[in-house]
Amino acid sequence: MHEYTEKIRDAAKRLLKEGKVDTFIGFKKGSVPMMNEPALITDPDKADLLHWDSNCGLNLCNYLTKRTDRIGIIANGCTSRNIVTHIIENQIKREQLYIVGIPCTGMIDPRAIKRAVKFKEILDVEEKDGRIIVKGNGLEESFEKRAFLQKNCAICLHRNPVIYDEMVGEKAPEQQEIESFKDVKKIEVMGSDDKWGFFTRMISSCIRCYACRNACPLCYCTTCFVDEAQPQWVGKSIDPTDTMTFHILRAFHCAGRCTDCEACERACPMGINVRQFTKKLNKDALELFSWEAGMSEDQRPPMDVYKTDDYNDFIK
Amino acid sequence: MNEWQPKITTFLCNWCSYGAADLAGVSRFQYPPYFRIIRVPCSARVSPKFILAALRHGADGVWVSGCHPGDCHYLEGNYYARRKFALLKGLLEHIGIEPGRLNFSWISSAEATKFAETAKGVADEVKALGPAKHFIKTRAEVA
Amino acid sequence: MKNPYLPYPVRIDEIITETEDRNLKTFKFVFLNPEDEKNFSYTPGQFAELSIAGKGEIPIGIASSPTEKGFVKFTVNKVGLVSGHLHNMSAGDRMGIRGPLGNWYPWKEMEGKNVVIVGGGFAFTTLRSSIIYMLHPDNRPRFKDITVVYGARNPGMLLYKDELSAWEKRDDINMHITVDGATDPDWKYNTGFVPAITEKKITSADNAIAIVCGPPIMIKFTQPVLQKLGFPPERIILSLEMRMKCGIGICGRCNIGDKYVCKDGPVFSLAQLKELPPEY
Amino acid sequence: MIKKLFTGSDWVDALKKTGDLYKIFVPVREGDFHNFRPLEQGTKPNFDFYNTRLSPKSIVYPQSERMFESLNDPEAPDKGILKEAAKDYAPRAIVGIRPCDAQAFQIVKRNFDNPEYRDPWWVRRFESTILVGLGCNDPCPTCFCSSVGGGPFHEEYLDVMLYDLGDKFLAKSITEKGEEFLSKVIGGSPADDTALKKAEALGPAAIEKITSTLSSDKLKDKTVTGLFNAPFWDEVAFSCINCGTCTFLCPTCWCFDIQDEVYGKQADRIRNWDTCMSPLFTLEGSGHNPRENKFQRVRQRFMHKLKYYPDKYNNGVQCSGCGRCVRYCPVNIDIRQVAKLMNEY
Repeated sequence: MHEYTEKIRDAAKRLLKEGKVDTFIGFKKGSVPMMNEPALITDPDKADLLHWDSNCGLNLCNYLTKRTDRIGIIANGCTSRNIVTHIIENQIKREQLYIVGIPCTGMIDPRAIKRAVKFKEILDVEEKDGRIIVKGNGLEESFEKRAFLQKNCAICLHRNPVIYDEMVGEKAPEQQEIESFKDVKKIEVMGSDDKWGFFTRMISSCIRCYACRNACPLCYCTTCFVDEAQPQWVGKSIDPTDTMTFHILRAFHCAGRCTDCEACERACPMGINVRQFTKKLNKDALELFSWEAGMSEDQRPPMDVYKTDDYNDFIK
Repeated sequence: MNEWQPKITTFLCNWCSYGAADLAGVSRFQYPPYFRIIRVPCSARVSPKFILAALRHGADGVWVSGCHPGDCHYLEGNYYARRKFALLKGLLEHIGIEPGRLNFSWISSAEATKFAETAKGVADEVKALGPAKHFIKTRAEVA
Repeated sequence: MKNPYLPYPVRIDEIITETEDRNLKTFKFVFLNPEDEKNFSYTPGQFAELSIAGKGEIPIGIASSPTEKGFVKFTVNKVGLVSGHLHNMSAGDRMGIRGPLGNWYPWKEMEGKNVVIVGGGFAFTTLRSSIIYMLHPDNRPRFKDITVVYGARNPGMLLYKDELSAWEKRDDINMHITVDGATDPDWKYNTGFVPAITEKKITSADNAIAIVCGPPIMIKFTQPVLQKLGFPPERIILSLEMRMKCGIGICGRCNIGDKYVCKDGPVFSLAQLKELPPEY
Repeated sequence: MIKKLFTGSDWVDALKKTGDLYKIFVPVREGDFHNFRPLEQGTKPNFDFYNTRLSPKSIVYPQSERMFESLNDPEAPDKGILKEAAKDYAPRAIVGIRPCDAQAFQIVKRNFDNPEYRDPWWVRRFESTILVGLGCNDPCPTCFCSSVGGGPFHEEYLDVMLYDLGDKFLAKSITEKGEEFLSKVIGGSPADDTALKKAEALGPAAIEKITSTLSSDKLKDKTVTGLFNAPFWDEVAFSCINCGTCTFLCPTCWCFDIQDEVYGKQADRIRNWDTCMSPLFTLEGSGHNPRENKFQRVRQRFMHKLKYYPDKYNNGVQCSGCGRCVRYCPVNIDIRQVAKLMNEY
């Protein structure tokens, strides 16, 4: 069992017993390998269901939106940054939250592991001393976790929560010499037709299930633009132009807000790299407005403020 | 007369750029006839949805024009618009909409000359790119 | 194979604005192909999908009665995309109708019984169909007393005003028209909410069956009144509304329990509804 | 009954040669997963898979399809009148379909082809489709076909069964339709006894490997309203993010939406798969939504599959045990666990 699991359980028990929180949000162990289920605990006796390992890829901030109770929640770097975003967008109040901070060394990319075992059926995955041990029928292999991180974790610059009330362990050392936007730069140098080809191919398998949208803690609008009927901005079939419209607008709604938590990509049943849209926006927000989302409760998001001397070169 | 003529969806803010277009007309300044002008209260009113809708319906170019920074009728609308369009232009060009199809400008209601000149510039750029190829919906591609 | 999704082509013959807010209009349609009218053989209580190519379809109760020949009538509230577009169409325009769909009021069981009709607002459409149907000389002897309680917010919001006053004058139907409030000093009918008027005017549930159609709030408060009067749940008949698409029990949208409102309904008795999840 | 043996490459070549008679769909590897694609020049079929990511339901029931079309031209004499869109109903075969996905077609057939109404598109496509099943030598740990009326080598819903014998495929016809198909797949050799014995042994061995179950035996006796009001729905639904992955990947989910579109002078009526997970599914024009809250929508999905459907058709649950929803739910909501809760309630 991961060393944090016990500490998370203890924290949840204590907070619920002391009445500091009404509910505690964490993960419980999933029913399939490399998949944990978000869980809401209200009974301290059930706190032992809580679980932590490197398969907690869904962003728990999703479950905070507009809650009115007092909530204990576990948060690593990206979840905490989304909590900050939620706070500054008035989706939750800081006073309602008791944040149990988790120093994070990254989530495992289940797809990479499946590729590494050549898609043989995996029955169990264990973590030990920075290694991942994968077991199946006639299968036992071990991999170095560092080499199998989720793509965003591999380039993560904020592994520790930016806000927390207590930590379950020593802060994790932040990664150095990370090149955050290598993939974006690779596309940026392409010609327009190649870019278009790249993105249309990328989304060609999209089934419009909206898992990317719904897995994203930023997507909390009561009525999403895809559901608007008068006017209807985007058709509902799997027509390629409609699908592209959805992806562009979904990404743009996250402009200046995305923390690159990869919940979207992880949720996609078709394995589409939807972060290629949001990462470009993140890169531009950083370069043009020196902005990284969710780093401070005192700063308004970039689309909510301006400077008189903002970037103006593109305007005639 | 069989020469291809681009369609350029143009969003002009009510207080400045629309006035400029008006003045350009009254002053009999010549500029190309490719612009389908939509008057909006402020450049900040132009949602990315509008721009995408124009492209989806086959516009070869989009041009959004508002008041000069600092002159916005609503004091700061165009400042917000500028940030929004900076990111939107970046994203759309990143996925393969050619630079030159999306145009933004600040033109005050007195700048009829600038309006006509910018219009010419936008028209030339879009013309050089040719008809839009990507991101047009003519009929749903379904079974 | 007959395509159950293909609408019959129709022409709008006449459009009548029913209410003072102009949000309710009655559309009279004539089938372009006469044989379609024969195929569109319906019973009061059923509905149809009104189809506008390029806009969509809306499920609307049939307001005309099968005893009225040569046309079908629908009264449509302006709400969304399709109804909004429909309200802007003119006589002579062509569109489509698909149906008849759903089940109908239990006419067999109602035979030889007193019929109590309680309606509110613009849900009076299939009730109009039913009244016209019952008052037809061929049918009238099949039913005993017919009592109607019909209410709207104010006199200007009542549907089918000419017909209402004609029915008022007849002696083979008891009309109790009511409005929530009237500023008109000449208002000669009742004032008060439908449940209250029902309580006052309906005196007995003996050998009677009640059909209730109206906004959810009216239904909610009318039910206990009828039950207090002695109507058992089997003899309280309701017509449900639900978002629908196919209208033929295939697309799955209007599913409640093991029923589809579009095909197994929209007419249910209160007794049936009690067995189903209250998800409507 | 035809029984023929093919080597892997002979099998594909023989399939390709039927090209004029049948449109053949085969599993093709696309990145990390397989999907059914038409067998065309350059297609590389790959039968080494557990199951395709998307179920083959789209071959009979495309995710988006044009139902009707109309000219939206004021000049057109038949403006506003919808006409059926042209369709291709040429014979086709899904080669390599798993028995669970074949069973799924029978489950949804009760909906699309019922005594009162027949969905013309679904019925015609299904009738022109031959299901050439591939028995599952290696069921996944998330497979539970054997507890919902199927099995890894269940023949009932197939026209032809393929046995993967390692070095060869044994193709065995099951129905007349399948026999006709196999008679047109030229080549192969008659199946010898060794091969037949080997094939026979695969089924029992595969059943042994199925470890998971879906319990539904006691659901029939429970009342709809009782299950509906059960206290566990909130907890079941907590983690749901209301995406449509489970329903879109499910071979037995059939709900659809009908949408009209106008582009230029062309008006189209299109139907698209829809999902009961979306609040829009039941949102009415008035703004009223009978299933406004997430837990109601989650409850609807499970109740429909495990209670409403069985009650309506008296023919088992609306699930063929493929396990896709279990494997690909982004938040790990597991139908096996929910069924257990319902069954034991």
